[in-house]
Order: sequence, then C-alpha cells, then structure tokens
Amino acid sequence: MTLFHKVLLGFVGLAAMLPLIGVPQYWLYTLTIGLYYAMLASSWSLLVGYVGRISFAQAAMSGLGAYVSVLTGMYLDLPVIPSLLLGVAAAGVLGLFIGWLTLRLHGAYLGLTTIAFGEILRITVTAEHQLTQGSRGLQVRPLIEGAGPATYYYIFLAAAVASVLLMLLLLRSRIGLFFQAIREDEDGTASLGVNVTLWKSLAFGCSTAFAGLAGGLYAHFVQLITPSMMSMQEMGYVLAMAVIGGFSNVVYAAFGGVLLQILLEALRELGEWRLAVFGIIAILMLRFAPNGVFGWLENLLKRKG
Amino acid sequence: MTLVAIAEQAANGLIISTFYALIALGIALIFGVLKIVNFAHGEFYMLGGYSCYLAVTLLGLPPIFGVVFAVVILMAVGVLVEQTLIKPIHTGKVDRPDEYAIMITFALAIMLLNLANSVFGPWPQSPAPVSRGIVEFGELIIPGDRLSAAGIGILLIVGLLLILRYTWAGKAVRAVSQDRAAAETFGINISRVSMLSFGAGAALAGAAGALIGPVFNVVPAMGAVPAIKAYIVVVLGGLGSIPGAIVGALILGQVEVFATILIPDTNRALAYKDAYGLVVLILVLLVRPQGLFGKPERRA
Amino acid sequence: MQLEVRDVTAGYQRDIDILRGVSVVARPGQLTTIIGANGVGKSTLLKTIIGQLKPGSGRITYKDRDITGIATRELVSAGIAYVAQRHALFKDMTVAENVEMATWAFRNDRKRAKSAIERVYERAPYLKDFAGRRAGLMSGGQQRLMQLELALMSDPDLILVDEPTVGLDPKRAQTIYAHLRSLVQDEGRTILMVDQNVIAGVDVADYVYVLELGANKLEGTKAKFDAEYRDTIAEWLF
Amino acid sequence: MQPQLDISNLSKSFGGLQALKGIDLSFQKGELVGLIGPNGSGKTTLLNIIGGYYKASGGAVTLEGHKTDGLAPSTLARLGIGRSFQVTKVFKRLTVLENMLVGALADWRLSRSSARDKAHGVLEKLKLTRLADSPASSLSGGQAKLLEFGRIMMLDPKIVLLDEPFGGVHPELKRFMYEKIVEWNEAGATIILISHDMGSIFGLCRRVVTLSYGDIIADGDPETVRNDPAVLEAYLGDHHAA
Repeated sequence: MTLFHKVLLGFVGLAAMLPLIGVPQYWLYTLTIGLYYAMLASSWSLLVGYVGRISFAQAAMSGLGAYVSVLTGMYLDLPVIPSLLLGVAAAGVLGLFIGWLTLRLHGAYLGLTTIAFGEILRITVTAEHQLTQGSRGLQVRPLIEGAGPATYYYIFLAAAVASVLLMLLLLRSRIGLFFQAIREDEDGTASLGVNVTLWKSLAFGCSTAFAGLAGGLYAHFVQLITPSMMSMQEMGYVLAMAVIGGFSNVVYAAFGGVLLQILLEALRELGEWRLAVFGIIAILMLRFAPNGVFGWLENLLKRKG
Repeated sequence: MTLVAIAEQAANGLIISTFYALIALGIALIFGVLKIVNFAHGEFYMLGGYSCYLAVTLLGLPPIFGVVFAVVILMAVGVLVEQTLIKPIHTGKVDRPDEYAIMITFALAIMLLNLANSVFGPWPQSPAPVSRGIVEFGELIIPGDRLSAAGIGILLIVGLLLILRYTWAGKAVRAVSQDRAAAETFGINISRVSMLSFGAGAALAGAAGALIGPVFNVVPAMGAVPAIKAYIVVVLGGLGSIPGAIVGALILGQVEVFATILIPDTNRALAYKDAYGLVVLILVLLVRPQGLFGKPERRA
Repeated sequence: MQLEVRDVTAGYQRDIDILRGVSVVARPGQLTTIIGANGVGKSTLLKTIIGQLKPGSGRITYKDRDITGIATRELVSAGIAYVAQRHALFKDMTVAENVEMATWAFRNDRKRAKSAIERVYERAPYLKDFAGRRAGLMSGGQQRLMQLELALMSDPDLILVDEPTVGLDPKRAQTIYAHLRSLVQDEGRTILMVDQNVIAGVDVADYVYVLELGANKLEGTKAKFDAEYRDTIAEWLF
Repeated sequence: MQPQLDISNLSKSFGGLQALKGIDLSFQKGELVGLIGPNGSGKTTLLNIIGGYYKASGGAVTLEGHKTDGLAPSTLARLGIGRSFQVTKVFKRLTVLENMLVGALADWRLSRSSARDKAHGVLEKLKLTRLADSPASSLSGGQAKLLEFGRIMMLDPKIVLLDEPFGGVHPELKRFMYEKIVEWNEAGATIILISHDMGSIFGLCRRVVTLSYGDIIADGDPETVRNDPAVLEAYLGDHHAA
C-alpha cells in the first residue's frame, strides 16, 4: 500500500468516527449529501474515465432510480429495499439499452444523444404530474422510520464505500482490462477476441445502475424529490466534481464529490460565486491537471515516499 | 381547427424557427471549422440576453443598439474562449482532444451559468423590446415584439449568408470547413479562421439572446432549452452544414407547434413540447448520423 | 539552387521514420522526378517540404533561405506551390470560387489577382465553361488538371507535384505530362515531382532520384538513366 | 485438400469505387504468402474483410469449411484469425503486460495466472521482458510493432494477417521480425503478409499474390511473379508520356 492509499484510508476511517466525536448534525447532513455526490461522480467516471464513453445522462439516471424507487413504493406498496432495487434495475437496464443503441456513436455525437435521453426522462417526469407531482416535487417516505442524521450518514458512508469497492473489484477483474482496452482502441481490442459490443453496453449499464442506487438512497434521505435533480445543471455539478477530483479514477472522483460538497457548505457566505469558482477550477483542471486534485496529490506523495 | 388557427400556429412556428436557426448557425459555423460541438452555446445566448439588458436598462441605449452591443461583446467572448481553451486542441497541447473539447465546453457552460447567477441574481429581467404592440394580417394577430425580433433575426441570417458567400473572410470559413489541408496549401491562415468562426458563432448566439431576451425575459438559465433545440436543429440538418441548419430549424419549428396540437390534453401537450425534438434528435443520430444534408463519412 | 533538401528525417508516428535522411535538390528550370517503390516516402518528402509535416532532423533551403518547419502559408507566399495527390479542391464551392480562392495569398494586390484570374481562364478555357458548376462534380481528370492550374495562379517559381496522373486514363495522363513539361521548358519554372508511374515519370524528367526505404539510392540526369539504367529500373522496385 | 481459408468471388465497393472486383483466392494451412500491389489495389480492404472489419459486397470467405461472412472481428479472432494493423493499435495507457493479457483473458477458460505466465513467455521471446510493467506509450515505434506481434501470439492464431509490419522499422529489428515470422510459420500458422518492402516479401514468402485495381493479376512463386509483365506494368506504368 502506498502512502497515498494510507492517506485515503485514513480519511475514510476519520469519516467513520465523525458522528462519535460530536460533529454537528448540520455537517452530518452535508456530508451525507456529499456521499451521494461521491457515488454519482464515481459512477460517471467509471464510464468516462475507464471506457472512454461520454454521458450527460448520469444525473437523469440518478433521478430515474429515485423516482422508480419512490413510485413503486407508493403505488405497488413495496417495502423500501425492494423498491430501491427496482430503481437500480430500471436505471441499469435503461443504461444497458442506451449503451447498446449508441454503440456506433462517439464523442460529441454520443454526448448529444445522452443529453437527449436525459432531457426526455426529465421532461417525462415533469409532465406526468398526476403520477409524480411534476415540478412541485414528491414527498418520499424515509429510508428508516424515525432514524437520525447519524444513521443516514453511516448508511450513505457504507453505500458509497461499498459502491466504490465494487467498482474497483470490477475494474481489477479482466472486465476492467477490457474496458480500458476499449477506451484505448476499439478495433485493436476487437482484433484480440474481446466482444466490444457486449462490454461497451455493459459498461453503460453498470455505470447507470450505480447512479440509480445513489438516486434511490438520496430520495429516501431528503424525502422530497423534484425533476430538477435530473437537470443538465445538476449534471454539470457531477462533471465538475469528477473533474476536480480526477475523472480518470473512481476513487478520485468519489473524493471530489465529498470535497466539493464540503467546500460548498463551508463557503456559504460567498453565495452563488462558489459555483462559478468551481466552474473555473474545473476548466483549469481539464486544461492543466487532467488527473484532478487527487491525481496530483498521489503524484506528489509518490515522489516523497 | 380553423384556418386562422392553423395559420397562426404556422406563423408562430416560423418565428420560433428564426431563433432556432440563429442559434444553430453559430453551432454549425463552429463545428464546420473547428470540428467541435460547443456545449456552452446556450450560455453564450444567455450572455447575449444580459449584454442587451445592460446596454438598454443601465446604459440607456435604444433596444436596437442593445442587440449590436450584444453581438460585439459575444464576439469578444468567443475569441477569448477560442484563444484560451479551444486553440490548445489544434496545437497538440491536449492529450485526448475529443474528450477535452466536450468536457471543457460543458464545464464552461456551468461556469458561465453560475457566473450569471452570481452577478445578476436568479431574477428575470426584461429589457425593452425593439418594438411593442401587435401586428394584424387580416384575422391573423402577431405580437409586435416577436415579429420585429424575428425580422431582425432574418436580416442577420441573410447577412451571414451573404458574408459567407461574398466576402474573403466568409469564403475562408467555407474553405476551411470543406478541406482543412487544401485551405492551408492555398495559403489560408487556419488558426485565424478558427478564431474568427468561434467568435462569429458566439456572436450569433449573442444576437439571438439579445433579440429574444425582451420577449421571454432574461434569466441565467435561459440558455438551456434553446441550446438543446439548436443541437437538434444542427444534427437534423447535418452537423456543420449551413443550409442544413436553416432547413432543420424550419422543420423543428413546425413539428413543435403542430405536434403540440395533436395531444388533446393541453397541459400535457405543453409539457411534452420540448421532448418531440429530442426524439427526432435520437432517431437521426441513430439512423442517419450525418443528418439530412451531411455526407456519410467513408471509412478506409 | 532552387530547393535543397539535406539529410531530412520525418515520419507520422513517434520513432517511426519514413524518411531516414533524404537529400534532394531541385535545379532551377528543370523537372526533377523522384521515383521509388510504394511506401518509400516519396509523398512524405513533399509533405515535409511544404510544411505539413515537421522534419525530425535535417535542413530544407529555398533560394538559400532556411525554410525548415515553416508554415505552409508562408511557403505559398514565398512562391512555392503544392499539388497534392488527393483532389485538394473545395468541392462544394463553384469552379469560379475555387479559382478566386487560388488568389488568396495575393488577394490584396487587386491587379495581380485580377490578371491571374484572366490568365487562368485563358490558359484553361474549360474552367470558364464550368465556372458556375460545383468543383466536386467535375471528373477526376478535370479536377486534377484544375488543381494544377490553380497552383499556377500564384505564378510560383517552384511547383511540388505529387503523383500527377494517379487514377487517370492514358490520354489524360499524357495531357498532364505535356503540360508539366511545357511549364519547365516554355515558362522556365522548376518542378519537383513524385511519380508512381516510373517510366513516364523518367521520360518527362531532366533529373531523376531513386529512393529506397526512406533513403537515397541513385540519382542522375535523364540521359544517364536512359543510357545506363533503363533496363534495370524494374530491379529497384523488387 | 480443402483449403484452410477460401475466398470466392469476393467483391467490395465503397460508393462508386470498386475496391475488390470478385476475386478468388485460397490458402492452405501453413503457407506464408505475400500480398503485394500498388497503392489502392485493394490489399488492406481484403484483409479487413477477412478480419470482419468490412462486410463484403458479394462473394464468400470460408474458414476451414465454415462461412465467416458477417461475423464480428472479435468472433473471428477467437476462431483463430489474428491481425496486425498498418498504424499500430497498442493500448497506450496500459502496461506492456496488460496489453498482452487482453487477448488471452478474452478466453474465459484461461485463468489470470496462466495468462500471465504465457505472456511472460512470449515477452521473453520478443525480448520485451524488461518493459513488461512500462506503459505502452513509452515504447518506441519498433517496440510497439513487436508488442503487436506479441499480442497476436497470445491468441495462438491459425491464420495471421500482417499489414505492413515493416513500415519505418529499423533494419536490425526487421531481421528479428523476420525470424519471428518464420518461427511462427514453422509452428504451423498460416501467414498472409502485406508489405511494400519487396526485399522482405521475396525473402520470406514462397508464394506471392499481386493485386491491381481490385483484381488478382498474378499468383505464384516469387520468381514467376517478379518476371510477370502484368506485374511490371502495374508497378511501372507505361510509355504514355509526352
């Protein structure tokens, strides 16, 4: 284990201690939201950073997971866990389908197609207001009746850590190698006997399933969801988080999500300027440090240790 | 439905098409020369709206100069963005240029949106329109602010087409879009043309924002929907094709107004209005990615 | 010397040099042909001279001025024209517009531009007949000839020609070779040409270079080639 | 004897351009065949159809008696057709070892540890062991070509399609590549080699097929093809100069 990994593990350990050392509830709430973004940003980097497929539908997929979970709970009287899983499945299957449909599309063309899918989802959720209450938002039952912020915090921490570990497991397997080979050169990968069609679609599905899980959990935590969680602006925050953390690595991206959410709350006095500054930082990162803050940090620690 | 109602819808469609075309032409111009899709185009449009608002409300200029002011400002913004963020793509300073181009313009969009939120606040502003009142064509009634905005829009489009056709700068833009290497051997300065077309593309978006701002209010988030419409238009017409962008805009304008009429439940119909074009976008990209006017790319 | 290429190396990928130290001279008022098997780097050499490819090492001078790595458009202004192997025209523009674009480098000198256009229509009346037609609709041979005519409009001292007759029928090819010859003989221009058609390429030349795998193999005047190598040309290709 | 790879009446057109005009060609197991022809004669197109990258416009390709039309490149690779590319397609951000593993791991029966052992064996043969853990982006052009060889070797292909493997390669490395090709061939692989480098073609191959404008104009032993007037004309052009 390198020094950098130890530092990261230290952070996770510290995170697990926070409720015990009396961190104010307000900050636990913020961190819980940060963990939601951590899941979302890392799921996005799984697709963009490893398979080289761009998608702007990730926030919409999180919303899909949320709405499916909430609606199946409401209308089919399902308990929370099965409805959450249905949300994950819905997001995963739709992602798989989109991945398969867009096999031949690359770069900006793929970006535009995923924007279209994301926006259609958002518009549908907004339009079907007898079902979803449209943009007024939908009341959601809590994940656990009467649970306090610390409980939610631990659930999200566990979910985020488990998601990232699962992604790492996938990426360390031969499938992860196929993903990266596809990112580098599709024809070259196919020439070696790898079923590019299958893995490209599956990568999309995996990535959106994680987004669906994040969205479902989020819905039952904040207990009020609106279609705005599926907007392109929300997508922009996810992108900024992944880019600033480092989108070439799911761990960096996850930390980026938490880091940005913390900064967002800590710099509240700055008002909307915070977001503008994050935009500028994301731009500068893309231009000058494509590995993000944590990629840069890892390099720094590598040189020292 | 009565004949007048149909005529009214068609006229509405035409007016909307003008704005779509204006925004889409900018995207097409930029894609033609630089081969990148500018995902920050909606925010250029929004900045156009605010530039006009500033000129008219704070500086007290007449509305028509507000539009001119917006064009000048956005031209400058476009040139600045091209020089700092886009140029590195073509000088080999970026590792994965395709990925970079998409993400950097998307990040730019988010940055500009939040910048506008910080500077101007989220409240809608409404600068004075170029003209007010209504215009009657027999039984057909059209609000004057829309009609005048569309009229200026058409003038701008015609002006752009003339520039592309008859001026050296316009010819250089077309030449580089068609064949970069050939343009270079003819002695054309590619990087200057790139800068120019990015600036001009931004200026067109700015003009559209300045024209429509007074009609629908100016707010930081105003760019999102028109930008997506413009992407639909350029994909429909074939990315990078100038005539394609105009025809695509005409088609989308009519599809939207008439498809809305087809759904009986009016609330729903309005809510889904923005989705039709997106379905078209997906279908075109999947079935004929080169669009109606583009030529298929040949491998090998 | 008009153009002098000394020990140039160049390639498209890192560490893979297609040219591994080529030296070529284009003598004023002569037609110099470079021949060699497929893939020896003939086209690469022209692309390197015209600035589309950066040489790894070596030196290129034009009229004693170092032009190594200079932008293409500056070379065009300096009087070098390049006729690429691809049909490098603006296919969606009309023939007349293409003709106009060919005056780009000197468009601000109205008189010169105007006379260049008049001259080209005189030299190639068919361009006038097709003026309103889209360039992409002309036949392959016509596009090829047109490319050459457009390159001549800047009144270049040196013309680099890449595979002038590839894909053309013999009659068209003959016209083009005759044209190239007269540019040298009657107008005193210098031509550096690369040709896959070995026999015709040597026939039309004053001086010949043979390349092999990115390096010089042989060179000599046409007379020397006719006398000594005619029958063994085939050997070098195999 | 039934040929290992049989191509019958194969044609391919791109828009108006006929790149292959109905060619018939067959290869026996263990042959080492050179494929030559002027630029644009259809060599790479032919390779791309055999490898599944292009769909033929007409005709058929048969591998050991089974038609392969319409199969994906990955399926063909697993059926035993390995190929290299004119411009090397190494995975730059993966290590040399990872590059080698991709193809082996595409076969799920092979465990990761045995794939790794196999890869180390091949790397040793190619003298790349030292670079196993370096990113492929750090390789020189020639080393990248060798890595591509190695990746194909990991598949144990029955048929190897090599598209311009010697372009821009250092003479010393080229000799090393000759050796590997011959070893490969002697181990039983059928090899189809495209090259502009006539020295290599005539030095290595026992059979040379010449394409010109999408047709086969010669097919036979190197000496016969070398002296075939049609081949000469295809390469030299004719006397139609002024």
